Amino acid sequence: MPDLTLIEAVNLAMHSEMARDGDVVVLGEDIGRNGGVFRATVGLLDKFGPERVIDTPLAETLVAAMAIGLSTQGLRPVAEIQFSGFLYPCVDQVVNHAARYRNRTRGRMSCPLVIRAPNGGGIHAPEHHSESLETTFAHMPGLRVVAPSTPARAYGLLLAAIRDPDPVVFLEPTRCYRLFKQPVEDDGEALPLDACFVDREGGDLTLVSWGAMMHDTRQAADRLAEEGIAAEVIDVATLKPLDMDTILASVAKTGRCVIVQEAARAGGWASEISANLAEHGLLSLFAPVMRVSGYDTVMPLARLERAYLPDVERILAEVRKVFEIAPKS
Amino acid sequence: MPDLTLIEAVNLAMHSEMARDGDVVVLGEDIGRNGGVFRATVGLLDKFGPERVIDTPLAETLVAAMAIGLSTQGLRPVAEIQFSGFLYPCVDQVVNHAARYRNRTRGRMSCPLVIRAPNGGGIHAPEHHSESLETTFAHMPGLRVVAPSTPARAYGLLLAAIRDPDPVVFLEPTRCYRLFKQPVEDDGEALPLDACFVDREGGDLTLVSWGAMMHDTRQAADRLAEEGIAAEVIDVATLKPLDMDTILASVAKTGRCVIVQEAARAGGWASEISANLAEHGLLSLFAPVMRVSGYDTVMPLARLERAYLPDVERILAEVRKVFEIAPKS
Amino acid sequence: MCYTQFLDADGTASGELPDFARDAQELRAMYRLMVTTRLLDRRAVSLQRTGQLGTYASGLGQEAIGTAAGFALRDEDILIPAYRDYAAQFKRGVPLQNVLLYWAGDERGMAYEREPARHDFPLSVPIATQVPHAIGVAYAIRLRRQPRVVLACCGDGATSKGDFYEAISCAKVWDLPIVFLVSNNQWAISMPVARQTGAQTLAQKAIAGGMPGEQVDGNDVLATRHVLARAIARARDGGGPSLVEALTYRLHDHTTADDARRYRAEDEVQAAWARCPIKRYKAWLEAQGHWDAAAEGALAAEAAAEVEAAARAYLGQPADPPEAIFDSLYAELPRALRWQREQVRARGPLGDGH
Amino acid sequence: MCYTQFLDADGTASGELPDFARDAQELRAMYRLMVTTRLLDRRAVSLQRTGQLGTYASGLGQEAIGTAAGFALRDEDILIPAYRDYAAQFKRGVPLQNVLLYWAGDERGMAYEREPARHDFPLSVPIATQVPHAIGVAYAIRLRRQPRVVLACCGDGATSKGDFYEAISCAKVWDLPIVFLVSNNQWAISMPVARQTGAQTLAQKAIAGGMPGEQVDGNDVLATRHVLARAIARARDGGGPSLVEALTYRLHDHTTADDARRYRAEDEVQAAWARCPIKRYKAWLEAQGHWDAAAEGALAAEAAAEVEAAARAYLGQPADPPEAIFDSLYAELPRALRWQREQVRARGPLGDGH
Ligand SMILES: Cc1ncc(C[n+]2csc(CCOP(=O)(O)OP(=O)(O)O)c2C)c(N)n1
Ligand SMILES: Cc1ncc(C[n+]2csc(CCOP(=O)(O)OP(=O)(O)O)c2C)c(N)n1
Ligand SMILES: [Mg+2]
Ligand SMILES: [Mg+2]
Repeated sequence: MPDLTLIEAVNLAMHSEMARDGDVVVLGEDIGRNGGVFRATVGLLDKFGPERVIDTPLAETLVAAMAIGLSTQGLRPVAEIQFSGFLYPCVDQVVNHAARYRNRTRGRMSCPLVIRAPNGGGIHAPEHHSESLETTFAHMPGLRVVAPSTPARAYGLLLAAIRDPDPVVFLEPTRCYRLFKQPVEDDGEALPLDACFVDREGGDLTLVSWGAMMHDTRQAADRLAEEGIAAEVIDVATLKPLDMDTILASVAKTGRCVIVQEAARAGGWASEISANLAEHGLLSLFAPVMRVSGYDTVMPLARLERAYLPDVERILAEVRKVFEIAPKS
Repeated sequence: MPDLTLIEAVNLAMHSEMARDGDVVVLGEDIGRNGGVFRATVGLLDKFGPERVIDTPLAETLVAAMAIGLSTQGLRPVAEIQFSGFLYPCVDQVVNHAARYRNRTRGRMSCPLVIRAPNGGGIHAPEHHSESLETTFAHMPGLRVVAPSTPARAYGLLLAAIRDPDPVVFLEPTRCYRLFKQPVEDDGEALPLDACFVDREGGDLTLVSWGAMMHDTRQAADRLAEEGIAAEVIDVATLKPLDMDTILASVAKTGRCVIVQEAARAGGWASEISANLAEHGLLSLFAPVMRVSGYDTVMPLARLERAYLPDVERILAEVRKVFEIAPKS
Repeated sequence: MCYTQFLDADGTASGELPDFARDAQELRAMYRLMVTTRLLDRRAVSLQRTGQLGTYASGLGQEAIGTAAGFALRDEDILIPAYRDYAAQFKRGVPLQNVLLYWAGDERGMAYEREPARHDFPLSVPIATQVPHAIGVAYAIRLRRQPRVVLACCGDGATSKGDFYEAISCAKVWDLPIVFLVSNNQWAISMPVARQTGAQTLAQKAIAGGMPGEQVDGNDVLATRHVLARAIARARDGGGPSLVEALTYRLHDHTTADDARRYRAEDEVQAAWARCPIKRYKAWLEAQGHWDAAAEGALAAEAAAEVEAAARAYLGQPADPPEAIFDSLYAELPRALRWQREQVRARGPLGDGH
Repeated sequence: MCYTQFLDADGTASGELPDFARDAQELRAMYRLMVTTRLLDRRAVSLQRTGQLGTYASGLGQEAIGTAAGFALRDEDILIPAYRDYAAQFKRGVPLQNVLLYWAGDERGMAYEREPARHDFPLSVPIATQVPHAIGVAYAIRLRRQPRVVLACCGDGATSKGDFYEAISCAKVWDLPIVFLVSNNQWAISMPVARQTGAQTLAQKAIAGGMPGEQVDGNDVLATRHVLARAIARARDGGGPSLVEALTYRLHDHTTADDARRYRAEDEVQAAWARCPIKRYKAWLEAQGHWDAAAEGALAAEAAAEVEAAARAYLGQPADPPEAIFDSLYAELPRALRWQREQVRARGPLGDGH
């Protein structure tokens, strides 16, 4: 099993699925000859040719709309949006059409498409390249939203997203593209799209996160372990539909929960998870559910982005509050 | 004081503010000669002329972008988007530009603009006319989001929105445009943009809502009063920034909270409020925080829209669950 | 800018007529479709006025364009309609009652079952957003080496929108088999086309994409069918995309929720009635000896019966059960949403507690 | 399509030169700006290569367009730049170090303080989205009866986007005082213009909006200034909007994060160097007797000093304190966000625990 970075795993998944299924096509800006600005599509043009690896004009609304058109014809388009901030011009097409064709035609049409994009900051990228958009899409009925945190999950979940019969917004953690490697087997096995991953079991506290923040969350769990606190770590990689069962079961066990997201705090997906706990898990909670999040300010440019991003220290600070209110007995 | 419907109050606010401040201009599709598809802008063209009452071409991205351009020059544009589903093409301009010019120029530029649109369903309107978009915007840093529920509040909050130095998304409850009348004084008094309204005091339960759902929430409170349950009713008309202080103070008193929103459940603003309670109000809660909401499905067309919309019975059902878990002592 | 017209407002023909104009049976079928479409339209408006239908967008005065489009397309082609292209949809197998169902607010109005409509797109209420779908559809056609063409329809107002432009700009890059059909009915709700754009014609917008554009008299069903068929044939033969601007007039209010008297002069509407597509086509058919009073009488009765049957079918179709709002959302309802469906189902039929 | 060029690639002039070409001082100032811009550009790239700057978008080879724009505008006009129009920004009072600050990831890089830049827009990274802002700005100008013009800039790739089109389509409706300047540098990252659009020229996209469009040799600073000045004057005089396509070439990689060798041939780039705007202008200036080796030597020293001072100023400017991320978000920080600012402030400078 080769050790791959997350971006290599994404690339591998597309290679694998395009070879397996002739209906899969990829499209986007600079994804052909150039191999994608993050190199996610390297090698696809040479292997599968310009008909299935489509360099589009510079127009994100068009890219989304074209993916819709392709998908209605039974193809399996995987569209890349270059940087997260340029997902916004897709919102109308995704919400008003991709997420609705099946429902509004009572099943006659469907849109089995994937829109891939980098998500989040932390790599000192230029303006509008570091935003976190998961909740913008996850609030929308008819979509699936996926945010892998490791190379292996990126591979398995991207396969699942491509094979899924409905539209999937697939948000890749920009900061983790090359942060670490992991053995990834090219076995063509998809991962389930409706279940959280329990990364580590523990009885004292539930740490919940997804995407790039999983990295900090795991480190925080390591630190807590040193202090004798056993954190259960949950990766909500399939954000929508949301598997609350796994989270509720964990919190029923631990009684304490801290949720970590990079996106702006107000109206983020951490709030959705917390609200579900307040509704269905309240009686098992020993302490308030804390959210560690980006702040409610515009994503700062590179020089101050670290002031915005949650990190291990901020996670630990909230965890400490929880144990202050509800000490380990 | 004349009795006005909500749409008349919106109209009055624009008449009043355009007369008071020559920098206010209104723009949008069919807002001039036609007076707006909901008649919000009736009479403005005759009174203020075609230079300040601007019928735009059919292009919502343009409408938002034009409002941005106007506002950077010190004008006070009030842009109408005809139906809620057509706000989506504005998202990119609003998020990537309107909400950011002040921040990215460190205060040199600003965008004192208002985007008005009807919000929500319940009037058997055509497709894409009945969506609820408050959270799509409220998640975005740099914006204000306002959703009035009564004629008087629509008047006072719209004045405040127009006078506010930053961009405001002003979402009017479509279903309440002509649902009831209320005395509205044209006194030019703006209402605060950072405070919830406590509509009715009560010690047993806090009911929280905004926009059209306030109507059902008030009726639910009436029904509860008949049963001897005193609900405190809070109108979160200024959704973002969110005044949690008022809600937390109420829940500290009542220990019970039900939040009512029309938007799809997952990732809605009710989740944000609930998450804040789970974080800051947990210790005063006697019972889970229940959310009554639209379902996580595409807004149905007219024939089945009532199956989607929260109503008095659904609110009461959740309230009953709360009192079952935490009976009134 | 090329402009084609065969029949003037009185139905007098000029120029060399296309081949299909020699097929009397086909010519009569076109007339029947126009008349039936208008009758259904009237019925829809009256259903709405009597509280039996939701807001309805009338196609009054635009019947020739939809008819021409319907007859210019082959079955294997794909129609991406706007919301006034009823005649084209009927021709392709959408039952009349589906239009009523749709505007009554029932998604089943878009669940076309018959071929070839089954592979067409449903009408689109968001303006212009459906147009770039044609790029993906046509690309799929090309990829599969199929001899099919996409007809992407929109109105004059729609040509101001970025979606429209991104599509026409891209279509020529790949020489895709798409014909863009702009029904210029002079108005976008209250906005006349002269204030919608500074361009002298909408056809010239094709130049921005580097492809051919032309105008046709959209109230002349012969000319419109001819021009569309030519553009479609060119696209099918690898000649690339083109844009057709069909000039017509919206004789009705924008929708039943609109009152056009607020913004346009009655005499403009009256003048437009003189250019009615049905009247002129009938006059020409009669002059050709293809039509007479007896045929008209028979058609009137037939069409009335057909429309009546559609209205009855629509009125007799009960709404889906409430939980149907979940049943076509995803291919399979995700586990996380099952309780929501169950909650709706448990409440029972609408009216009982809902 | 009209195409203007005065200076060929060797700097040989043809045609009747515009009036400003008689003002030697001004001609030299233009040259200085081009040279300084290129030097700053080089410095920025080398700062990036040595880890002292973030990703940087070079304007190498496009100095003539920015210079021409800067000199064609009056102070009261408003510039809406894309992200390679540095020369125009410098001319209007943006300090050199602001460009460095911006690409280092510091918002203060856009806090232009000097007139007239103070009322210009900052550069826009999202492609084309800034162009429709010109509609609102120009409308405000018109409303106030001001004799001002908006110059809205974008690249060739940007002309595929709906935002660009919605703006050009609307500008003519109201005959707004806008000049749309498209810097066609032949590439949008890896996409050559021939695969970006099926249109033969980008200038013809103006026709979709019903307004004039023309091409100019964007490597000829005289022609570009002349054509822009004429379009700006027409707009100022109520003659309405127009579009200018300036033909140039992106000599550098797309940004410092790009490697253009992956997608374009080195000999194409070499050929483009032969059309370098600075080289040809210098040759012409020398031929006119406006420039010589001594002047060049003096300028080289001056410009180097200026660029060095800018680099030093940039490198010496510490980052804002972390809590600055809240201080320009709203006119006044809402009560609900004060704890967030306080949390950031309490953590202290970045590096210490952040
Ligand atoms: C994106 C969008 N914006 C606004 C509307 C509201 N609206 C419905 S029809 C219409 C005018 C459309 O004009 P045109 O394209 O000429 O089509 P016509 O109605 O004349 O057939 C408008 C503004 C809409 N449906 N979609
Ligand atoms: C909306 C949007 N999509 C994608 C990008 C990523 N991107 C940055 S520059 C660029 C190419 C722009 O080409 P062009 O308009 O020709 O300008 P140039 O870079 O050549 O000056 C792209 C695709 C972006 N910045 N904005
Ligand atoms: Mg029209
Ligand atoms: Mg370019």
